[in-house]
Amino acid sequence: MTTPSPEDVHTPMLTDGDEFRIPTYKLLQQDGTLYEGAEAPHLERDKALRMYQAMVFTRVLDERMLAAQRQGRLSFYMQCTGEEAAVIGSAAALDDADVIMAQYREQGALAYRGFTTDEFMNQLFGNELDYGKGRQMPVHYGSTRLNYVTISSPLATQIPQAVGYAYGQKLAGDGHCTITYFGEGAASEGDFHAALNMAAVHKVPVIFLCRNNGYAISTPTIEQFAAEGVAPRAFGYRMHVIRVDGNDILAVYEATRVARRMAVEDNRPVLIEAMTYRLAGHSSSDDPSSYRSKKEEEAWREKDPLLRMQRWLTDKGWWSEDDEKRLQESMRREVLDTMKRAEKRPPPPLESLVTDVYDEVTPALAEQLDQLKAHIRKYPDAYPKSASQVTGGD
Amino acid sequence: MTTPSPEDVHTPMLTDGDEFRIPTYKLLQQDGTLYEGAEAPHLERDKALRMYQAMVFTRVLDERMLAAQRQGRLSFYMQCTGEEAAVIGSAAALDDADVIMAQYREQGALAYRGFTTDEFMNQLFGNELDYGKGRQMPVHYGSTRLNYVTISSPLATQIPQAVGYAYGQKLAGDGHCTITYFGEGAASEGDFHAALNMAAVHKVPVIFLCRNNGYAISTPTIEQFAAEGVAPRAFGYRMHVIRVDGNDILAVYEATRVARRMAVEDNRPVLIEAMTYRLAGHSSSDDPSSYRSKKEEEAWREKDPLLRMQRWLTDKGWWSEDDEKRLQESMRREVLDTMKRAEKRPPPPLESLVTDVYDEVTPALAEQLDQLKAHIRKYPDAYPKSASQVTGGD
Amino acid sequence: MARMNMLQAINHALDTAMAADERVLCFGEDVGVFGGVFRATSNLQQKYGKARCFNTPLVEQGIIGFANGLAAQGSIPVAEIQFADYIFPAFDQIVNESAKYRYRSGNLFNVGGLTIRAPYGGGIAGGHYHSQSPEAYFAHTPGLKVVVPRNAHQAKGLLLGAIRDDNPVVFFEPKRLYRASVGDVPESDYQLPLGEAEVVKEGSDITLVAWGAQIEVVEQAVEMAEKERVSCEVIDLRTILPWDVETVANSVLKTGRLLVSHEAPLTGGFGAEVAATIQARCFLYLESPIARVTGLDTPFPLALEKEYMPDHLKVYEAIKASVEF
Amino acid sequence: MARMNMLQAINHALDTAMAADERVLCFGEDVGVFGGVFRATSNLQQKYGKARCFNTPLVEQGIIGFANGLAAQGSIPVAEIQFADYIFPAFDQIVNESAKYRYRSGNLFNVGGLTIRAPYGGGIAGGHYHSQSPEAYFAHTPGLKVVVPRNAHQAKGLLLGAIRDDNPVVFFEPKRLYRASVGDVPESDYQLPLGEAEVVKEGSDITLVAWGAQIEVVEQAVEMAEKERVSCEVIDLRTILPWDVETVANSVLKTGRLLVSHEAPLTGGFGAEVAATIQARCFLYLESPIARVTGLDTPFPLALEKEYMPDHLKVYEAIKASVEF
Ligand SMILES: Cc1ncc(C[n+]2csc(CCOP(=O)(O)OP(=O)(O)O)c2C)c(N)n1
Ligand SMILES: Cc1ncc(C[n+]2csc(CCOP(=O)(O)OP(=O)(O)O)c2C)c(N)n1
Ligand SMILES: [Mg+2]
Ligand SMILES: [Mg+2]
Repeated sequence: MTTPSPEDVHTPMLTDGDEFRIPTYKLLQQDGTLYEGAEAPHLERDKALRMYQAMVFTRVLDERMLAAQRQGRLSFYMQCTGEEAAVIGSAAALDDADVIMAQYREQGALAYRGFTTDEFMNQLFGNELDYGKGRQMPVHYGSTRLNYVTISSPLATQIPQAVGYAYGQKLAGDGHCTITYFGEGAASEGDFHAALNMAAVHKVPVIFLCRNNGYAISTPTIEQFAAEGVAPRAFGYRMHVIRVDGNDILAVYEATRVARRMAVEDNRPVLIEAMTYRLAGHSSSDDPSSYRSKKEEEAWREKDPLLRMQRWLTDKGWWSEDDEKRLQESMRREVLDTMKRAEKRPPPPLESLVTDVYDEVTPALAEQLDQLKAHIRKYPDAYPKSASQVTGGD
Repeated sequence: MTTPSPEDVHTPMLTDGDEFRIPTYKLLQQDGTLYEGAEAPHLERDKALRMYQAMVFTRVLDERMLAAQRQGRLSFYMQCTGEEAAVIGSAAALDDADVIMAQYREQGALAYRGFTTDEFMNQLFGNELDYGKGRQMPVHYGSTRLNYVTISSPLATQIPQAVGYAYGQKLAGDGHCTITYFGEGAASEGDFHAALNMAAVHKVPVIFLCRNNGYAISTPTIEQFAAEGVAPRAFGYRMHVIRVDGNDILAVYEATRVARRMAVEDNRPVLIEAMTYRLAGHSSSDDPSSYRSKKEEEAWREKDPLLRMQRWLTDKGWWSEDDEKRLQESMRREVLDTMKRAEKRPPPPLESLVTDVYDEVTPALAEQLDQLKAHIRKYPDAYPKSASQVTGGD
Repeated sequence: MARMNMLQAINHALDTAMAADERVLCFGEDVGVFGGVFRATSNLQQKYGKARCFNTPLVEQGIIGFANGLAAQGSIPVAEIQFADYIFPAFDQIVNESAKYRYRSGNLFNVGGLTIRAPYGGGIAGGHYHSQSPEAYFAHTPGLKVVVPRNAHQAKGLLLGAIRDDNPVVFFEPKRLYRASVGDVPESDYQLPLGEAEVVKEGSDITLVAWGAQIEVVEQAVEMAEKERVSCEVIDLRTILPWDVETVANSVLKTGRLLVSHEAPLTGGFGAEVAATIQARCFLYLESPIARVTGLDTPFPLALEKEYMPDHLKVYEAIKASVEF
Repeated sequence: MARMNMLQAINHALDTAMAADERVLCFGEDVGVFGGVFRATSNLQQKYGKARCFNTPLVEQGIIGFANGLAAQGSIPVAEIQFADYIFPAFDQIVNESAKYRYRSGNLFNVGGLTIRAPYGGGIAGGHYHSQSPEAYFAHTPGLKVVVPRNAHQAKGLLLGAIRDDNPVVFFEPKRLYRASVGDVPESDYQLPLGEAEVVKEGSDITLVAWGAQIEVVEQAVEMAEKERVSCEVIDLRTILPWDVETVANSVLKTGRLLVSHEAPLTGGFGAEVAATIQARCFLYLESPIARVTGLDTPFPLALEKEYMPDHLKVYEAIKASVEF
């Protein structure tokens, strides 16, 4: 509220803001060299490799799990493919104790933080070790250890929640912030508007990271909004915004680093729009060929964020073809071995049907469980997953 | 989508849009003369007087009805006081066949269109002639004849509805548009965001008129949003926007006229932000003294939109003190006389409890009504409003 | 007649409605070129143009707000909500607006033309957020009609009935049956009445009430029960609101026993309303307590979905318990 | 002890909770300086500062989304929705998020600290949109608790109980009683248990179940009935979800008769659940059909509100019909 009111005008001048277009922040070119005049952010070798390894892991995981889904071993999967830089570059710019509230396509952030292959697989197969106790579909990860709030399918609900979480962090004064990820489609929900407005009014240390990947399932951005992207919405809330090349991990990292500083030091929320592309189908159930062209996909495949970072690392002498081969192979093997273990594990126990509805199982739920057990005892063959748990009586 | 992409940048530059402040369009000064360089819109004398008379009527109605509420004759009331120019100036710039979807504080628009004093009073007293059949609180007017959709209390719900209505008008090709009014508070609702986005994407002939009157009940704009107003939100949707002095009926009229042309001729939705002030309490239940200063109110009382237009009319030789006196008196008398008639009228018939739930009364509702009648017949004294309707049996 | 699955029947109904009346519009997330994630709106954009069949931005409250306005204007919107689990952001527009538009305006304005379609229910390994059965939320809302078809033939006739009914209708489609339910469906334009239950099978010992995909489950249970000479009457409610009390009550007066089954959780499910009404209407004729076989009082699970569901075995056991009471 | 009306008792509860635990925050539309349109949060901002008691922008879905996040973080948010009629824009955040946070995450995360307060109910000439009783919508949602106090003393004790309960609670306040219900309220910190009904009055001929403002109505009817020597047992459910089946069932086993009364429309109201459960539990003991005395199956009216309401005369007539059955 510092700048003075602009001059009054006496002729009606309408504007749609087109004069005020928001540029895209870019550092790294596809060949792995920096743009002229661009300066790489300070990144230690170890950190850079940690980021890159998370990218590769995410890519490998996606490839293997899609294949597993195609083989009928997994019911459903969603790939991060093409968006690894946006997700991992931003996660890497945070403190690991900052909280992440993601949409569903951000497994890269989780991989970066150190979610183990076992943890991934247990969720994907909803087995007895799944933290979520097999209640949600695959890719609905969560981890308290890694400050990654469990994914929820209803879109955009996590955005105002991130504002509330960050408000709590501000009151606690622990110097942490919350980042929330969402797609450009989800940004159409009312919850998005509520969240940005509340964050700006209440001066909350939150970062809104929009993955503008061109599509919401089949709906292209041109049918999602009339503006060029999501970024100009920040003006409506007098919120700072930066648009960044989402396939450029250095630019995403640096933009998020700057945003985090504003959020944590000044309690100023920031919107980041990462321009990227969903290279895969929306999910394993989707075939994009009916709504977009191979040519368009190809053009974006040329902008592969992994390759771009790999080249930069190679240029720096931090990475070699050999390293790449070894990494890919070991990750592939690990994913496959872990998958085999995870899919063989039994499902969560029958009790898990009624726990966690409330902090304690209510008498009514205990009774419903008892009836269910008695029923399964009568028809053990009909409930192969849980029959063994109830036979022998209890 | 015509302007080229702006240049890429290689240093992180965050912006909150403060560079792009939206000026306020003004024509008429408080003394009734035009700003230097300002040009009055073309307005015939008759039309100008119709506008002014609607302003006076609205003011008189508000004063009388608030008094009636204080006397306990009316349960509830909401005043338009201070915002007459915003509401009537915009309504006057429309075709009378354009559709109005208002919030609740826009009785001026209805008065301008020719809602009769009887029609006002029948609604306010919820009597048997109330079109709404006494189902809603006072000020929830509606009129098919005047293309004024019945007011609904839940805030902002009418905004996306206006977009749908206007989309239907566009398909019908009848050259009409819809205007929707709402407060700067209501603009925080998710429905606002949905509406603006859908209107822009689907190129709908709709005008969004935000009455930024400084408060949502007790909440000042500074706790409602961090931006200067609602106008910059239009940029998020690449929608045209104009901010206008809401106490300046000529500027509001002209802004709306221009907006209407864009809407109807080019199917381009427009957002208008009318900067004004709610001079009265939020409603008859509210006492603003606990959340704002008399001084602030006084400053705005100085900007009275009625006086401003009156002076302009007088300058033009279209209005005199005498005219004013006569008009005020006759309107006052009419309001009082009509009120007396309306408050004596019986309430809507008992049947109206169950009609209009569906297009036809369902068997279950018919049965519930029969039971109710039988019950009232047993205890006629307990239901004085409807006892006479059921005695004598049926 | 043609063999159709339920999706084809729904697509056929939409096509029929759009061909017959140009005021009919179909829209929602991904319903345009793509034809919806389940393909219920396939080819409609190609056939009727982008103005009448289109994608919306991803905002359910906007979709229904927009649809309400269109209906008020006189158009006949058929809005799709991609999954019933995602109808809640539009709850205010449906419950406070659609349902009350006519009443609050004294019938000056109404949104009678509105139909909201949404796939609902479990059985597709959809877990927590692709399995809910929210019909009871809407059934507590006077002004709405709530309709659920049980097979392809019913789906086409009821959907056409809903689109042409002059009241806002929430039309829940049992997505488990989208491809699984195949049957003969007239290619002609036909409507089935709203507000009327259908006695799917007559019987004398017990009345079984259900709707949507649950009818099939109940029928499986009935097959088992009839082998043990329990004669079952099966009623498909079809319209949940306003529901056909007479048909159910008459049946229970005859059989003396009632079982209601739905996938939604027990507490506050629509089975409660059926039980409450029928115990009052048929008090002296009831030979055993009215039974409810439903989902558990938990959110919807995934790994243990089979255990959660009110399957035919649970229904069968409840039939036995009722007749042996 | 002090004489307090219900608003003062609620204000006292909030004050007590905020004083005892600095993680407790109060916010919502106009709750800051103004203290809320009913003044339930009066002086809390002045006392605890703007960071802990504040106005929010006008967006219910944001208020509850924000509150969910705060609760997940470990704060104890008490969010106000200005009128229960305006809770529906937040329905998705409540039903899909608050209610399922713990379950879906396997208890990694929860929003147990959340309390949502909202004034509900009729009798204040509020018409269509300032009178609704939406408790049944929430009572069909496993994971939520739904609480309604009947007087000032209960309001303070139950609200403190709700705030400290480790589950999301929707707390509906009968606004008709805000100033009308005056009673002795301890100034100390006390809690009343959630999930437990209270037998407000013992009797032997019929059990009457209600909650909130309807208890007073039922008591008036009981007074009339007892003059005719009908001995009535009155139960205040207090917690609608999860509700206390045992207390009600035990009472009905004793009296053989049950009447449930609420302001919300009949169809799908929570009375249906009570009736459905109790007819099953007490089948052999019921001497007459379970009666429901409720609002009509219409949106809420204004001019004819008196006629619409389930008043003491209607309850009294239903008592008579039940005992004379
Ligand atoms: C409230 C809600 N509505 C609809 C859906 C169904 N749905 C799941 S993902 C999706 C598209 C999301 O697109 P976007 O936000 O751009 O994310 P992306 O998939 O591109 O990463 C839709 C419509 C949902 N999950 N939640
Ligand atoms: C959805 C909803 N939430 C809350 C309310 C209660 N309420 C009525 S008017 C109002 C303030 C509206 O402020 P604004 O939109 O600025 O309009 P103004 O009264 O200033 O004209 C509020 C909170 C409501 N009617 N609907
Ligand atoms: Mg996307
Ligand atoms: Mg305002």
